[in-house]
Amino acid sequence: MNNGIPIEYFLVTATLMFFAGVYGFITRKNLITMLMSVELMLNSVNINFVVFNRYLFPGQLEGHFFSLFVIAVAASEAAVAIAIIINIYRNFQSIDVEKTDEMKF
Amino acid sequence: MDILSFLVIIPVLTVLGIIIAKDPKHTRIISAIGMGLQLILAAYLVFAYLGERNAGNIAEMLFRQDYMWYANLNIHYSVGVDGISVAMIALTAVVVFAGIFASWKVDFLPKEFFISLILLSTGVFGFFISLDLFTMFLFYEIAVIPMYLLIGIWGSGPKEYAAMKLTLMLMGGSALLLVGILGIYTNSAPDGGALTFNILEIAKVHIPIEAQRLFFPMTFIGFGILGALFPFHTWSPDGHASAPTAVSMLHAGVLMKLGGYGAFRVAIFLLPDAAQELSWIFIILTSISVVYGAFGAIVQKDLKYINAYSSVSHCGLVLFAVLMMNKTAMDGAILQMISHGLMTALFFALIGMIYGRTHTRMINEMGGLMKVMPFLGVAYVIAGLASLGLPGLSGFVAEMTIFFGAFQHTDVFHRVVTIVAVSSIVITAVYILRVVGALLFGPIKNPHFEHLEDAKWFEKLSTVTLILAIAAIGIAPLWLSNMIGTSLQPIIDKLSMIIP
Amino acid sequence: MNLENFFLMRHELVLTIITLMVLIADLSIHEDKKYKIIALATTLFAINLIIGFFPSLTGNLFGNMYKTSDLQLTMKNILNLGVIVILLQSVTWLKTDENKLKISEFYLLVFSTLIGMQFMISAGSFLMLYLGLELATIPMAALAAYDRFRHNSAEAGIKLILSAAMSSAVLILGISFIYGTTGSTYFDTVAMHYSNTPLQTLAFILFFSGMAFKISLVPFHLWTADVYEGSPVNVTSYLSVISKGASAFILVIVLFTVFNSIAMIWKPLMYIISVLTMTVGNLFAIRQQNLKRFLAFSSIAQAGFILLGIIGASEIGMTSVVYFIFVYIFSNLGAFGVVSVIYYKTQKECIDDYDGLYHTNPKLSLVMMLALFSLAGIPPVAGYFGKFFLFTAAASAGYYWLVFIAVLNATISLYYYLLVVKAMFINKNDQPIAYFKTDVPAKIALIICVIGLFVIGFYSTIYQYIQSISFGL
Amino acid sequence: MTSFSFTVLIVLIPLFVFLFVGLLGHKMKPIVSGIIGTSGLAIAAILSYFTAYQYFFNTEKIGGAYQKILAFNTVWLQFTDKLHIDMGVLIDPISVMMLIVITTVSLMVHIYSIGYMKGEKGFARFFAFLSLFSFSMLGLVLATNIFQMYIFWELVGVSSFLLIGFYYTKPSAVSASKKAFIVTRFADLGFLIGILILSFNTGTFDFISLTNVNGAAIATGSGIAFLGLSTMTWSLILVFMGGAGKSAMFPLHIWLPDAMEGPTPVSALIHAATMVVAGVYLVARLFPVYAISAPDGLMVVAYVGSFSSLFAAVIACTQYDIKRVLAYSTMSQIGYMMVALGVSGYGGHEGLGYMASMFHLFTHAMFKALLFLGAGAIIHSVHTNLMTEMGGLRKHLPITHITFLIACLTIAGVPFLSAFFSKDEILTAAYHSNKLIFVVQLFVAGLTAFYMFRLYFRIFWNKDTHYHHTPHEAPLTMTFPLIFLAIASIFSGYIPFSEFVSSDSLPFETEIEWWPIAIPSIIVGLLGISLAYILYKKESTLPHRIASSVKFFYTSAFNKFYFDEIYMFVTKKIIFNYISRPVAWFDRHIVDGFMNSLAWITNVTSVKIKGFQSGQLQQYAFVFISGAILLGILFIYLFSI
Repeated sequence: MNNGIPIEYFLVTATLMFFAGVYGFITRKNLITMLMSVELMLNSVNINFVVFNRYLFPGQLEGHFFSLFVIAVAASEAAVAIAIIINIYRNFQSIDVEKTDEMKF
Repeated sequence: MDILSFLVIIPVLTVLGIIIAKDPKHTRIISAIGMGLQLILAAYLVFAYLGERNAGNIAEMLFRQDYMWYANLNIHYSVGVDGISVAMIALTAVVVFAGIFASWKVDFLPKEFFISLILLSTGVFGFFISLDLFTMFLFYEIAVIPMYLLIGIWGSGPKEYAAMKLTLMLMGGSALLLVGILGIYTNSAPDGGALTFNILEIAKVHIPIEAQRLFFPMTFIGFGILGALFPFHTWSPDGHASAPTAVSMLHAGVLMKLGGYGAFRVAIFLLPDAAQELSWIFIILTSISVVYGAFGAIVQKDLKYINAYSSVSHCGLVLFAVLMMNKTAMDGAILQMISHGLMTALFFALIGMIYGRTHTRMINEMGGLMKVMPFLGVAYVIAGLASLGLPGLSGFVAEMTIFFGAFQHTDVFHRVVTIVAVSSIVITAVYILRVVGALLFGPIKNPHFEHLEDAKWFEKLSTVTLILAIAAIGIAPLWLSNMIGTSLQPIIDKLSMIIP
Repeated sequence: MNLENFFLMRHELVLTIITLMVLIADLSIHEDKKYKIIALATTLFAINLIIGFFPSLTGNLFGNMYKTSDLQLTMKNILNLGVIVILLQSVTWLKTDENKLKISEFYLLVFSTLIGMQFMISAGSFLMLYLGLELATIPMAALAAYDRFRHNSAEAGIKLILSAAMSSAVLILGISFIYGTTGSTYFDTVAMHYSNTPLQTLAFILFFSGMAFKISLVPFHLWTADVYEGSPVNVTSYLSVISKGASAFILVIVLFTVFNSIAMIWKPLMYIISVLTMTVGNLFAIRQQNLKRFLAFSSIAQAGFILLGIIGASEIGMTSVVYFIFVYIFSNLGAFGVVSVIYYKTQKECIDDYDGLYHTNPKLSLVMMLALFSLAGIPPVAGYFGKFFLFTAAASAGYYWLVFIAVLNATISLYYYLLVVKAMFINKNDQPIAYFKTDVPAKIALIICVIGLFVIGFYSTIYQYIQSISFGL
Repeated sequence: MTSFSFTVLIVLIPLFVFLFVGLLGHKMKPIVSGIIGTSGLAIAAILSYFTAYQYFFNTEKIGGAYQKILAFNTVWLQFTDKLHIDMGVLIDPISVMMLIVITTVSLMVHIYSIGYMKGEKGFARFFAFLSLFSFSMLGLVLATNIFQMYIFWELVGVSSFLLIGFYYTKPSAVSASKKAFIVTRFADLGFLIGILILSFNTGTFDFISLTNVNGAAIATGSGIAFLGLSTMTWSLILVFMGGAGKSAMFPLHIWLPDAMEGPTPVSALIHAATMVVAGVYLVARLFPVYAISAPDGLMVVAYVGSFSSLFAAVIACTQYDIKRVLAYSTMSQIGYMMVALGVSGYGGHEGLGYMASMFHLFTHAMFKALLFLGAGAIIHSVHTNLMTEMGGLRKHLPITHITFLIACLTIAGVPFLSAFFSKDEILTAAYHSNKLIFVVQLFVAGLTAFYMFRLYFRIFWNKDTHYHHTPHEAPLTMTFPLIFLAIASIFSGYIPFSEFVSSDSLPFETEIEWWPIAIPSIIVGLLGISLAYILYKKESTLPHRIASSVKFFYTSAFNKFYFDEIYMFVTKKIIFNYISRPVAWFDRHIVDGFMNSLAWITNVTSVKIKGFQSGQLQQYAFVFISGAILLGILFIYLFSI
């Protein structure tokens, strides 16, 4: 049932995605973009789960379920995050992450 | 009935009484009554103890009480006393009693003052009756902490700095101590069986030498810091200088003794091999602090600093004697603890009283006080003479016992350090006479001092209590030294067992 | 499976029901009567607390996805205790005008996070763990941002949600590798197949970082201070006590049950992390002026101490951890309680503002002092026992030098706790915080804390009960 | 064998008097306390006379030797099972002899003081201190063991300290008392260490077993040698150091002249008759040990004594303060006693020196007390210590004059007065063992005669100074002691001393060797007197010219050979500035500084690292990720297979 694409390809892609996400999270100044980067990371993990399930443990569904849950959680996370970002915008008149450093040291 | 636990219960009850007390007057009276009871109880304990011994009870510890507390860690509330603890308890009771009266006129937050003071004494009493390292350490910390507030709130001079320094250094000491105790605990059953905190049971087993090598220094230094061991003594001058009278009395008189007491009850008694092996290092340190403290005291100008340094010297002598590890010297160590406790308490009480009148502690600003306040003057002279070891007062007995005990060692090293330590008696004489001369004798320097009034009744009470105790020990030391000596036997046996 | 099996998850069920009831009540109650919800919710939760103490059977649900044992039950009860105290403390705050429309949100959010934690605690698989974790985290962000019109609050919210999201990404990355290498997310199955192959080590480290984030261990702690400072006081106390406690607990469980086969990896890890955490936490705490921030760092340092118990890896170790958390809840809540009371009366939360507090509000100062002493581990309050047992655990595993470092850190921490005591008792102040009467609920909360501080220490049965239900490696 | 347990009272009565007067003195009328003190002492005196009578005449001797009787003994403090301090009363010839000396002189001084101290404030205190001193001194001489002796030794030191500093508002008095105490304390350090070594080697403190000639203690004479001397010798030399301190032997003598700041009766009692001879008594006590197991030690004693006597005599010739002159003469006379002990051997006629020194101690106590009390009477009437402000007093103070003259003649060694005999014995002993010392002592005898009569003439003859209020004879309370002591110092020489006191307590015969001992000494004495007569009988400038002719020598002698300065230098400069100050500084800045620096470092680091908490979310994330990755790499590297 293997359609020829070796597992490594998926894993490499996932890893690239993950670190792309990390990179974005660390460098982009826009809070929304940062949120998107997090989504990227989460999705890369989803790929991991699905691929592991599909390739290594075809007999079961745990990986698939896990990825479903992750997607759901990610959605709710996004909802709350965006709400807060709006709140940030109200307070700071900007959604630049570097503006939000009133508390430090 | 459990007489020992009363030593802890009474102070606690006193504290509760003070909390519900209405005005300062009641506060004072309640604390006086409470500590008076404590004193009576302590006296009773002494006689009860001697009675038991004469009745031929040769148990190592008397009046044992043992309640399981934390079963799974084998922590007990376990109390019991031998002659040494009895002596220390008596000392504490006397000093605290005197301290209450010395601080009779505390007007700023008196309630809190007496509460903290008595809490402190609670810790001390608990420490002396504990046979379980856990409770011992518990009481130890209880005794140390109120010191911070006492100095910080009621102190004088750079009190915040002094209080913080004192607390942190002592806590640093207890850090070492805690590790030491845990080390002893975890090695308390080398050949299987339940680990225990109980001193007597640990004393039965033989802790592996490697462990001892690690934990003896920790434990000894941990207690040594409290006992003002060079070079960890620097909390003591600042602390004493800033502390209010009663606190200096308790601290120098009693709290520093926890160091000496613990040093041999825990460090040497439980870790004898390492003690034998490493004692030389600490003997050097202590003999340094004996001479060093005395020299340091010569040039001080502040009365309290002078005393603090002399305390360093005298307490150094205590640890020195403890490390000599033979019966006579240790006997002397205990005697020295008691005598130093009494006389330094007397000193600080007098300094407090004098300061309360002259509002200065600088000896070069005073003079001729003997004329205006003869009672305090005479008392001060007596304290001084006790401190420089005049026969007939307690200091002499203690020091002589130490010297002769230390000299029983036949090797050159011990002999030499002994002679070094002996030489301190001259230096002591120098600074004591310097103070007495500058403070009491000569013409009155400051016209304002012309009409200061002499001691009040409560001051006299506090002073006389201490003087009587000092003289009593000085004149008839035999019963005390025997009481201590017999109780030292187990320790000596344990030490002699492992002498290579 | 039949229905009464569901009673195994009694805590969660009851809590869910309560949450729904509050929700309905919120819908049904008229706007200017909202404050009634306070009474309602608190009462309901009190009931829940009591129910929690009823004896209950233990076992597994959903094919070991959900496990519960006496240990888990105890932990849940401990958390409930903490939460009720927090609810009592937050009454004053909720009564203020700007909150009068969103009172019920507070309860909804708190309860839902609590549900999350309770699921997390009794998780039997990484999936459940992850879900519980998220459920405990996401509403928390909303709580942190609760004060809509305070910059800090919003900032706290965003910092929390984003870093939490990222950390959980790392966490599940770890989980995905765990799954990939063992073929399961169930604890017991994973435990069977786990060893220290490179990938599994990496997976473990990633997973651990995710958890460490929640417990705010160095170097994953940086969000803590800002979020604690920004959030409303009671939320901060909730964050610092309940969620931290829950995460620490599950970490112990996971380490002892799932990763027991790679103890030789996580023990040195704990060693390093705990030394880092204690030291860094203390060093930062020394300089703080804002009490919330101050307590934030102190709680970081405390987390370092918790690891000492974990590294003990014995029955005593786990016992000490749970016990310490229990003690820590009361100590910290005592401190935070005083802070919140004073903050909502006078809007002051700096140490300097506390100068001479004792002369105007002696009782509050005493509570504060006891709480701080307990945090510092000074007898006779319970904190001393908690620390001592943690040290005992580490020492009996032979980590003497770790203990030594820890005790030194305790000394440093004593220093800054004493700074607060000094401010309250010693420092002079020409206009100290004026005397005021504390509201009854807050008062009750503080009294509970103080009682707790004394009872837990001297009443050894608690400790022994915990030991009877806990286990070692 | 009669029981001597009552002798305990001799010691205890003064103690009780001290406590009574000391605690209640300020309540009662001054004179009352005076009378209490005096009568107390009187009883003690009577008891000690009775003791002497009992001991010498009613106690049978064993083998003709006086026995050492342990009248009373109890353990006071137990060191080891071997070493224990006892408190007790030891009766033997010398202790009885000392009892008589002390109680007699002390009684005289008490009586004298009632008159002398009249109207002084602190009258009661004075008598309290006197009783304290008597108590300590009696305890000292009756000590059964060397440690009890040390204990009372210290007590004596303190009471002397208190009495010297009696006028405590006078700075000079205070510093003098301080000096006296510290110097003797320093000496006692030697004493103590001596005891440490001695007791460790012999395993006992007890005099009886220590001095038992064929006992174990003396047998342990040769210990490990150090600098060529046996430990026994060292310990004895150290013990002697203590004695030298109390007895103001060179170089520990400097406190004695200053001690004259005390009231004159005190000088008479403590610094002439009793306390200062404690050193001699100590050596005498341990004499068998010295003589048999440490002759080198005895040598040291002899030379120190001899040099001190010469040294002091020279200085005495140049002083103007009459009390200081007497002080130096005391030092010199004690030097004689030390010499006597030093040159003596043990047993039979060898022990002549021993007997002689005790003899001289006895006579010296009498006439020196007399001299001081006389001086006191003079000062009392003319209110000055300086002989330059005196002169022609013989008209005003007849009794004082006569008694003083007698005393001077006695000390000058004029035949058939007491000191003639005792000094003669000493010289004999010296002559037979060490010629050099003999010559020195002979010369000193001359000097003594000279400076004493210089004193005498300057006071009673010389120029007729007129005093702003004419001096008048002292009251009876003061003159009676003078007369009594005068008689004593005339006749005490006729006691057959060798019958009673001897090194091995076996009586032996002594006769005066007219040639080459007595005649020369008489001649030298007369020379001294006549020289003084020439120079000082009439007011003349001759002394000045002589003085200026030997200017350097004179000034240095006048300045006591600059010894005080040297001591000041050592104490003030060396100890105070070069030890104590550095120590204090070190303590504050190095030791304490280190402790503080720890706190400082902590704070600094906490400031330095605050940048990590930058408030930048992304930096947090970066730290997080890198932390995770680093840990991952580290642990994979370390622990993975």
